[in-house]
Amino acid sequence: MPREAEPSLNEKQFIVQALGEKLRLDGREFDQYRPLELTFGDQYGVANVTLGKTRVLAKVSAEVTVPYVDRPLDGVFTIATELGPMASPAFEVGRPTETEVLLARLLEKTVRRSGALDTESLCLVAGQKCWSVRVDVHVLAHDGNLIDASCFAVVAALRHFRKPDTSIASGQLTVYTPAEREPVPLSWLHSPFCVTWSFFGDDGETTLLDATWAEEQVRVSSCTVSLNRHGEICQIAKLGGVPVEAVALLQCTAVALTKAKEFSTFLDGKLAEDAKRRNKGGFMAELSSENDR
Amino acid sequence: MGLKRAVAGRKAAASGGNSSKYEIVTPGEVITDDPQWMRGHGTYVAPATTSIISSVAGTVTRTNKLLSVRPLRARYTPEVGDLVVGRIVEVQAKRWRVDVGSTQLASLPLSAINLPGGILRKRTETDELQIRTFFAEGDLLVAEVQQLFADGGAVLHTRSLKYGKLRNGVFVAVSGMGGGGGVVRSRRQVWTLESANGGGPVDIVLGVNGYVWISKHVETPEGLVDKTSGITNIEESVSATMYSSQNDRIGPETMREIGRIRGVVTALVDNGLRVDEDMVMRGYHEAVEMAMASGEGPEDIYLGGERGEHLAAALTAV
Amino acid sequence: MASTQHVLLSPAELAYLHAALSLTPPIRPDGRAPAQFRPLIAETGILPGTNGSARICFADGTEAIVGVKAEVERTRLADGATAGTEWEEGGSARGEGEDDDGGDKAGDSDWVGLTVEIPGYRDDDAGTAFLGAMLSEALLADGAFARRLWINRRFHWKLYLDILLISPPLSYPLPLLSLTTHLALLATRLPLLKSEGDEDPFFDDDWAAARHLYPRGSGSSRTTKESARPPVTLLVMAVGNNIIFDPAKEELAVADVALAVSVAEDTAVATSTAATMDLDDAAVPAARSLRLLSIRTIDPPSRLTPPGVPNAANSAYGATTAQNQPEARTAEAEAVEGVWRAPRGGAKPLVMAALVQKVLEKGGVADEVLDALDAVDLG
Amino acid sequence: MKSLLTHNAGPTSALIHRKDLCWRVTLHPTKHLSCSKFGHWLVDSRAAKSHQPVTIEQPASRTRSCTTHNLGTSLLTPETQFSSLPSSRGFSQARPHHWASGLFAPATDEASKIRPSSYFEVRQQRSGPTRHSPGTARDRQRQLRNLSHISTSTSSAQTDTETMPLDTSAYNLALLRVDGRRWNELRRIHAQIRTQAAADGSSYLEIGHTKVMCVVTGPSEPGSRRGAIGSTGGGVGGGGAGGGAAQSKGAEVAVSIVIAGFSSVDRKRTARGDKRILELQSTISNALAASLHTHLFPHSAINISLHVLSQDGSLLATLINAATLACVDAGIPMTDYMAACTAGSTSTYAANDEAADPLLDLNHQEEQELPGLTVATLGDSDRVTVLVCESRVQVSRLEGMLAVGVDGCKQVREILDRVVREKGRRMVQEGTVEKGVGLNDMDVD
Repeated sequence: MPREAEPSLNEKQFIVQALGEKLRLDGREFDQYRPLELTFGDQYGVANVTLGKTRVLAKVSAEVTVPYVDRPLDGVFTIATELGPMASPAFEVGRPTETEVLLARLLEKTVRRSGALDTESLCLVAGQKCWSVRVDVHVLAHDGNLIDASCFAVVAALRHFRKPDTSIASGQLTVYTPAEREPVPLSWLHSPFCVTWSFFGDDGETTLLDATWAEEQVRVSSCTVSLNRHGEICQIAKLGGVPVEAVALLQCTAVALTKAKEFSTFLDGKLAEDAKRRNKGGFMAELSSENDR
Repeated sequence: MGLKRAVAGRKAAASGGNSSKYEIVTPGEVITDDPQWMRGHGTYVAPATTSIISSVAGTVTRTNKLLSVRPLRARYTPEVGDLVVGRIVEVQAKRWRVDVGSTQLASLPLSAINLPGGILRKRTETDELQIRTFFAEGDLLVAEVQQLFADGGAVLHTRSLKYGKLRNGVFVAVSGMGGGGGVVRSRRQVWTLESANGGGPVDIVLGVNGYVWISKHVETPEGLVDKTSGITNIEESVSATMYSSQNDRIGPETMREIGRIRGVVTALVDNGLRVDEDMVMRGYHEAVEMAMASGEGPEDIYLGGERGEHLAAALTAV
Repeated sequence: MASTQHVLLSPAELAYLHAALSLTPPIRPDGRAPAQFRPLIAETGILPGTNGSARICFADGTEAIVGVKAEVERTRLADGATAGTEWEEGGSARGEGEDDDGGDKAGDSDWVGLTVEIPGYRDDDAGTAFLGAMLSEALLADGAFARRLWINRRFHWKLYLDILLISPPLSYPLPLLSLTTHLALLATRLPLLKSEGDEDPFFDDDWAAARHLYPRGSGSSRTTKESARPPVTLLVMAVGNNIIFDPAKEELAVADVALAVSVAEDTAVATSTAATMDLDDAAVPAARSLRLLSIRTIDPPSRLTPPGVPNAANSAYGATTAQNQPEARTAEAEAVEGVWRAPRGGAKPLVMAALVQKVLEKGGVADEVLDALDAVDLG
Repeated sequence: MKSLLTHNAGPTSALIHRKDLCWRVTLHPTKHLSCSKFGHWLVDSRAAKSHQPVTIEQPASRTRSCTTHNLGTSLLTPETQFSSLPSSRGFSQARPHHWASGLFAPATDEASKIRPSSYFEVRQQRSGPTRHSPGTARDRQRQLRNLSHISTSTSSAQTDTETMPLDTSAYNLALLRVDGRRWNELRRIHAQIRTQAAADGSSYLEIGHTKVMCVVTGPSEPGSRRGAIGSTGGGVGGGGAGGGAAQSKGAEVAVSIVIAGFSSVDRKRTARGDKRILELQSTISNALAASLHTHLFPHSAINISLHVLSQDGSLLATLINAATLACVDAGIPMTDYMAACTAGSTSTYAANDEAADPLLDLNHQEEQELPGLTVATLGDSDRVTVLVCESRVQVSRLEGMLAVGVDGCKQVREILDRVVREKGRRMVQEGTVEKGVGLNDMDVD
C-alpha cells in the first residue's frame, strides 16, 4: 500500500518550533476546534459531519434479527468503521491498519460499552426477535482528528434515527411502515463525545486539541477522553507514546468536559432545528394542496 | 525519544553508594552527577541535568574518565578487529549478508574476499555471476570485522589465510556475548588442541560473537611447502581449498573428541562460566578424566545435565 | 509434511553430521546415547484455574505448557427419541460404578477440543494444524478416552486441551507437546458426580474429592480394554540403519527417515487378541503392555537442504570452469565422499520395522518414558 | 542402575537417576487459591485505618463459591459453565498451603509484605501546587469515615503456614476487600527473569492470579529468520493515531500476545483478528517504543511475545510489567522501568459522589463491578505513558484513582527493580559477570 508521505524534516521542525512559540499553522488557539458543521440526510439516521477538511458520514440502519444466545433480552448494536482509500491513500480496503483498529475500539468503548443506547429496549420477543441496530461510519476525507469527528457523527446519527414502530398482539409481531405509523426514536440514555488531545515536544509539554493531519504526524503522543455532559467519563485512552505529566492529563480531562458540553448543546440545537424543519405543519401540511409562492 | 526524566529528588538508588563489589546498577539509576565524568555505553544523560544515568542493568566499568555500564546480557556488538564466525543468510548482487548474532546482519562485500588461486585483481561481472561458488546460503565462515557503519552494522573481510569457509567440523552457538557466560575476548580466539584418545589435532575457533566452530585440524601452509615446489603455488593450492564444501575423511576418534569438546563448551555456558581458551582446555582435560573414571571409556562423551554440572563444579573448584 | 521450519545448515556441516550419525555406535552432536533423552524439567498442577495443567521445559529452553479445562455439555441425542424412552425404562437404579455393558457409553470424538498454539505461526498454519491433528488422533485412536468423559446419557464432559509452545520451536516440537499433554491429562481431575442416573448432573464441590481422569494405582476399577495411561507420541529417526530417539534440530536435518510413533499402555493383563502388536508378557507382572496407536511419517527437513558441491565440480577449486559439460552436471549424481546430498526416496521397510520394534520392545524406550512420567507426582 | 527415584532437598523436587533417561522432576502441589465469585458486597462498619502488614489466616466460615450452582434452582443450560474448577474449590485445610519451588514459586520476597504508606502521607509529601491539597482536618475525617468496604469473610490470597490465626483485637476486620487486602495494597507479586534459556530476554510475572510469560528476541534483523517470531499482526505502522510519529529510523517494536484458552474461569478461544488483542498489542508497543532507546538500533526489530497463562484482573498492567522486565533481561537500553498498575474506585458511577474511595490493584471481580483504570508511569516520576480507563466514572473521582495508580506504579517499580538486582547480584557472585567498579572509589584520582 502506498505509505502516507512522511512530512519532511524541516516541515516537522517548523511545526514543532511554531508550537513552541504558541503558534499553530492555521492560527487557531491550542484548545480551539476547527469549524464543525453537521447536516442530516433527508432519511432518518444519516449524519454528515465536517470538521475543517475532515469529513465523516454515519448512517444507521435497523432490522429485526434473532438476539444473541447468551443475552436473550438484549438487542444487537454494532458499529462498523471503514477506512477506505477515499479517506487517504495510506488506507487499503483489505487489511485493517492500526489506525482503523484503534478508531473502532474507541468508538466501541465510547458508545457501545458505555451504554449510551439502551439495548434492552431493542428486544421485541425475548430470545426470538430483536432489533439489530448497525451504524456504518464512512470516512470521506481524513485531515486529522478522525476520532472526534466519527464519534460526533455516530452520536448524531443515532439520536436522529427513527426505527419503524412495532406492536405485538398475541405473539404476532407487526412492523409498521412510516406511512402507517410515525417511526419511533431509539431510547437514548446519554450522549458521549470524544475529545482528543495531542502532545508535542520531547516530553509532551505542549498540548493541543483537534490536531490536523500534519500536526498528527508530528505529535509524540495523544490521549482521547470521552465524556458526556453530566461529567461522566466513558473512557480514556492514552495508548503509549511519550509520557506526559499526570497533572497535565487531569487538566486535559477538565477542559474536555467543557468541550463535551459544547458538543452536546450544538447537537441538541441541530436536532431541534431538523425536527422543526421536518414537520412544519404535521399531517395538515401534507394534506394541503396549496402551492408554495 | 522521551529522554528527559524528572531527576529531581531521585537519590542514587544504589544502596547509599557503598562500594559492595557485587553492586549492579539498573535502568534509570543515577550513577553520578558530578560533571567530570564522561558517559560511555549503557548510560545516558537526562537532558536537563548533567547526571549520568544507567540505561541497562549491569555492572559499572570505569576507564579513567569514561563511565560505562556492561549489561548482564546483551547481543554481540561488533567492534573493529573482532574475529567472528558467521553464517551466510542472504546472497545479494555484490555482497553477502552474514548473521553474526548482532542486532543487524553484517555484510561481506565481494571485494573483501580472496579470490581462489590467490590472484589479485578487480572483481568483474563473472565473479558476481559466480558469487555462489565462493559462498552460498547457509555456509559458515570465519572472518574479521573490518569497519563499522554509522548504525552499528559491521563490514567483514576474509583476506587472510586463516579466514574462509569452515568445514570438517561442528558449529555451536553460545548465548549473548556481553558477560553472562558468553565467549570472552581473549588473547587467542583460534588455537589447535591436541585431542586425547587418538583424536588427532582439532582446531577450535571461539568467535567473539559467541559462535564456536570445532573442526578437524587442516594442514598448515608450511606443511604443504615440501610437497609442492616453489613458493608461488602455495598461495594458489591453499586458497583453492578455501571455498570447497567437501569434508575430508574424518576418523571416528576425531569425531568423538570433537563431540566431547562441544559438550565442554555447552556445559561451560549452561553453568554460566565464561568461555575462553584456558577454560576450554581445562574443561576438556577434566572431561577426558571424567570419561575415564565413568567406566565407559572414551565413548562416553555425554556432558549434558548433571555431568555438565560436575564438570563446572570441578572447574570452578580448582 | 515438512517439519516446521527450514533449517539453515551448511553442506559441510550436514555432511559431517551425517557421517557422524552413520557410524556404529552413532556419535550424536551432544554426545547422547541413541536412546537417550535430553534432560528436562517437568511440573504439573501449575495453573490453579484449570482441571489439569503441566509444563515441560528442555535444558536448551524449549518449553511447552498445556492446560486442560472441562465443561459439562448436553449430549446431542443423535438417535432422536429412542434415547428418551430408553432413559425412562433404563432408569433402574444404576449404581455409581460403571457397569460393564459399555455399549451405550460410547464416547464421541468431538467431546475433546485440542488446539495448538505456536508463537510466530498462525493457528491454521499447515504445521500447527498437522501437530494438533496428530496429538488428537493419538488421544482418540482407541476410542476409550471419550468414554471417560461420559456423565450420563444426557450430559458429558467437554474437554478442552490448550497446548502452548512458549519459545520459538528449536527442534520439531511434537515429542515435547505430546509428553506435556500426557502429563496434563494424568493430572486432570474431574469433580465427583453426586447425582444419580440420567438426571441433571450435580457435583461435589470439594476439589479434594475430585477423581482423576486417569485413576492412578493398580487397582483401577477400569478393567476394560481402556488404556490406563494417555498415549505418548515419540519422534524416532534413522540415519543409515542407526535408530535415534529425541532428535535435536541438527540431527533431524540429516535424517533419512523420521517417524512419529504413538504408543498407549493398557492395563489389560489378559492379552487382547486385537491385531495390535502389543507385546504383552504375562511373566513379568509389573511390565505394561504397550499398544501401538499410530505411525506417521514425518518429512525430515533434510529433503529441503541444498546439496554440497564436490571439489571436482567446484569451479572455484581451479577446476576447468569454461565448459560445464553434461558429466560435470552428472558428477553430482553419485555420492562423493564427504559431500552432502539430500536423501532421496522413502525408508527401507527393514528400517521401519526396526524403528517400531525399538519403541515397543520390553524395556524399550516407550517403557522408560512411561516409567519416567510415572515418577512425576501429580499436584 | 541407580535407584529410580531419590527425594532430595525437601519434598518438592525428586531427581530421577536413570543412566539413559535423566529427568529432573519438580513436584508442585497445586496452589489452591480460590478467587470465588461473590454475589453481593457486605458493607461493614468503618474503623480506624491501620498500617501494619496484613496476612490473614482463612477465617472459619467457608465461602460458598457460586460456581457450584445448586441444580434445584436454575435449569442447567449447556452454555452455563458448570465444572467446579479447582479455582473455585473450598479450602481444604488438610494440606499446609505452601508455594512450591521452581519457576512458579515465589522467592519469599518481602516486597509484597511491605505496605505502602497511607493514602494521606503520600499526599502530604507530594510537592507541586496543583496537587490535590491535603485539605483540612474535616476532609481527613470525611475520608476516614468513607473508606467503606467489603465483607470480612475472605478467600485470602496469602496464607503463610507460619501465620498465627488473626487476633482481631489489634486488627479490625472492616475495610477489607474481597481478597483480604487493604485499599492500598498490591496483590502478591512474584517475578522472575531469564526463565527461558533460548531467548534474548525472558520474564515470568505473577500479580496475584494473573500470570504472564514474556519472551523477547532482538534487537535483530527484522523478519530475517524464518520461524522466528513473526509479528502476527502486532507490527506498529508509521505515525498512527495512538503513538507519536514513530520515525522509521528507530527499531520497530513488534508485540504479539497469545491469551491461552484456559486463562480465564471459563474457556474461550480468542479469535485471531480480535480487536481487543490488537489494541493491547499496539498500546504495549507504543508504550515501550517511548521508553526503550530504539534510536540505537536503527534497522532492526525487537520482537516481544507475551503468553497469558491466567487472568485475574489488571491484564494490561501485568503485560506491560512483564514486557519491561524481559527487555531489561535482554539488555536493551531504556530510559527507566515502565511500571504499570490498576486503580479503581469503590462506588458505582451512579452512586453518591463523595462516598467513593480509591482502590489499588483490582482483581477480576473488582474490575467487573467497579470503575477502574490502568496507568503506567516511566520510572519514579509522575509521567504517565499509558492511561486506559474503560468504565464509566465521575470526572471528580479520576484524580483520586490516578494518584493511587501512580503511587502503585512506584511500588511495582521497586519490586521489579529488586528482582533485577537480586538476579544481577547472583550472577556477579557466580562469576559469570566481572564485578563492577564500586561507586565511591571513582573519586580516588
